Amino acid sequence: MIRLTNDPIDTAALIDAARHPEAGAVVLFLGTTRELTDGRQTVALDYEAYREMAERQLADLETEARRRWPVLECRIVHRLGRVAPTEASVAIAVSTPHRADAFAAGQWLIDSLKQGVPIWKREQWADGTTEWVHPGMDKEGETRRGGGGG
Amino acid sequence: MIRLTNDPIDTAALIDAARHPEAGAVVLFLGTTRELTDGRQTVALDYEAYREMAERQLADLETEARRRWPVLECRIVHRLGRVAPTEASVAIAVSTPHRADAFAAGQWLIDSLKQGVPIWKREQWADGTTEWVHPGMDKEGETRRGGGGG
Amino acid sequence: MRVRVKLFAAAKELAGCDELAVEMPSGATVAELRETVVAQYPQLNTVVSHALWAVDAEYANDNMLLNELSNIALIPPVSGG
Amino acid sequence: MRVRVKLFAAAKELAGCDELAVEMPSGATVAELRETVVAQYPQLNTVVSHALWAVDAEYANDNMLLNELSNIALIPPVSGG
Repeated sequence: MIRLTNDPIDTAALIDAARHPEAGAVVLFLGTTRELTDGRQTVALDYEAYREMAERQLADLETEARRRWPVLECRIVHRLGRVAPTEASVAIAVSTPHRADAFAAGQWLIDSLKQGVPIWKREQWADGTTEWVHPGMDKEGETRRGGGGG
Repeated sequence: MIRLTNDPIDTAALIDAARHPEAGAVVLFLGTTRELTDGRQTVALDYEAYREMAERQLADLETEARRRWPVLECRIVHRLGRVAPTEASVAIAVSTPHRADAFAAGQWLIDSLKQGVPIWKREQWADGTTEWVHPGMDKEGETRRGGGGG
Repeated sequence: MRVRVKLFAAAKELAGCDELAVEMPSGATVAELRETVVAQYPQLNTVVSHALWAVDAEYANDNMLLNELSNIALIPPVSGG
Repeated sequence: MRVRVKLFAAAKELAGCDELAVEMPSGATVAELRETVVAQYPQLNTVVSHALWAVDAEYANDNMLLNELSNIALIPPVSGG
């Protein structure tokens, strides 16, 4: 089951949903907002998605994970809108009969999500600047709020 | 931080304890009691530990994980006594700046725990028999409760 | 024909709107649309050169044919997670 | 000297107690203790042959020397997790 949401992710509910009588392992991955990255301070991250396509791609990832590993339960939830430091922007919960598969499926899901699902984050730095994060691209997307154009 | 406990594991509290301002990733692993293994039904697992040694070994594993990976927070909790199906017998929560390290540290911790920490489980099968689990050993440890000695 | 292109993230910010309307010869491809967009919106040059295209909510390759009903989106490098 | 050996899991069940008291010559090793235990408690033969030993809460090798204060445990194959 996949979901995009503007609300904080209820990790306890996700874990409960991943429990299964045939499961020997549950792996939960949380991507959490770093407050400090290389000494620079983040106030929050803002997430935006191409919603229709992101939902389709996430569902495809779940299908592919179930094809590759004996997945019993699978939950993928991604936050949209503003996410504060230490809060989870993404949560993936997977249960399998044995643990190696749960780790492999969980890691593959988050790696694949970060590679191809049309979701973007914007850094809100403590110095008042904001910056869309586009890996591999120059920082033309950066705009300065406080101290004048740059 | 490591802990042996007779109480159900509070996974939400573990996740909260693993959050950290510099963490970009939290990985939580739960080992859950399988109700069905190859079609055989488990009523519960009973866990026993050589407590003094198990605590020392778990603390050593945490130290070693922190040496190998940039671990920000680490929690290892193992249940003792009776654990019902779908409940967690062990929980490991690890946070790191980047996700690959959280997966690697979490997987190494549970693999190492299962290899060397002096904790044992006894299967309570639905047919009334019980069986200490000692990987690689013949089943001399098995005792039959219902239908007379075996 | 007139096609619409959804914009996101830095592309939306640089264009100042969340959708472009672009006139194209009918039967144009994704590659031709890209050239037209860059010519008409030079401020999108860098982001377009790093972006992928989606048609009807799937990634599309350069020679996919477009029509007026195509649901087109410019997908800058993603950063979810 | 008299040493005490903690038992767990199947070993405890097979012996019917959670600790053995074994008379050994002083300065005996882990290997010598193992032989004595198997001779005196034949029902522990299989589990001892698969088990490790711990002295003072650390895994011990065969030629570790024991004394009366040694905190000894028989560690059958573990199955935590």
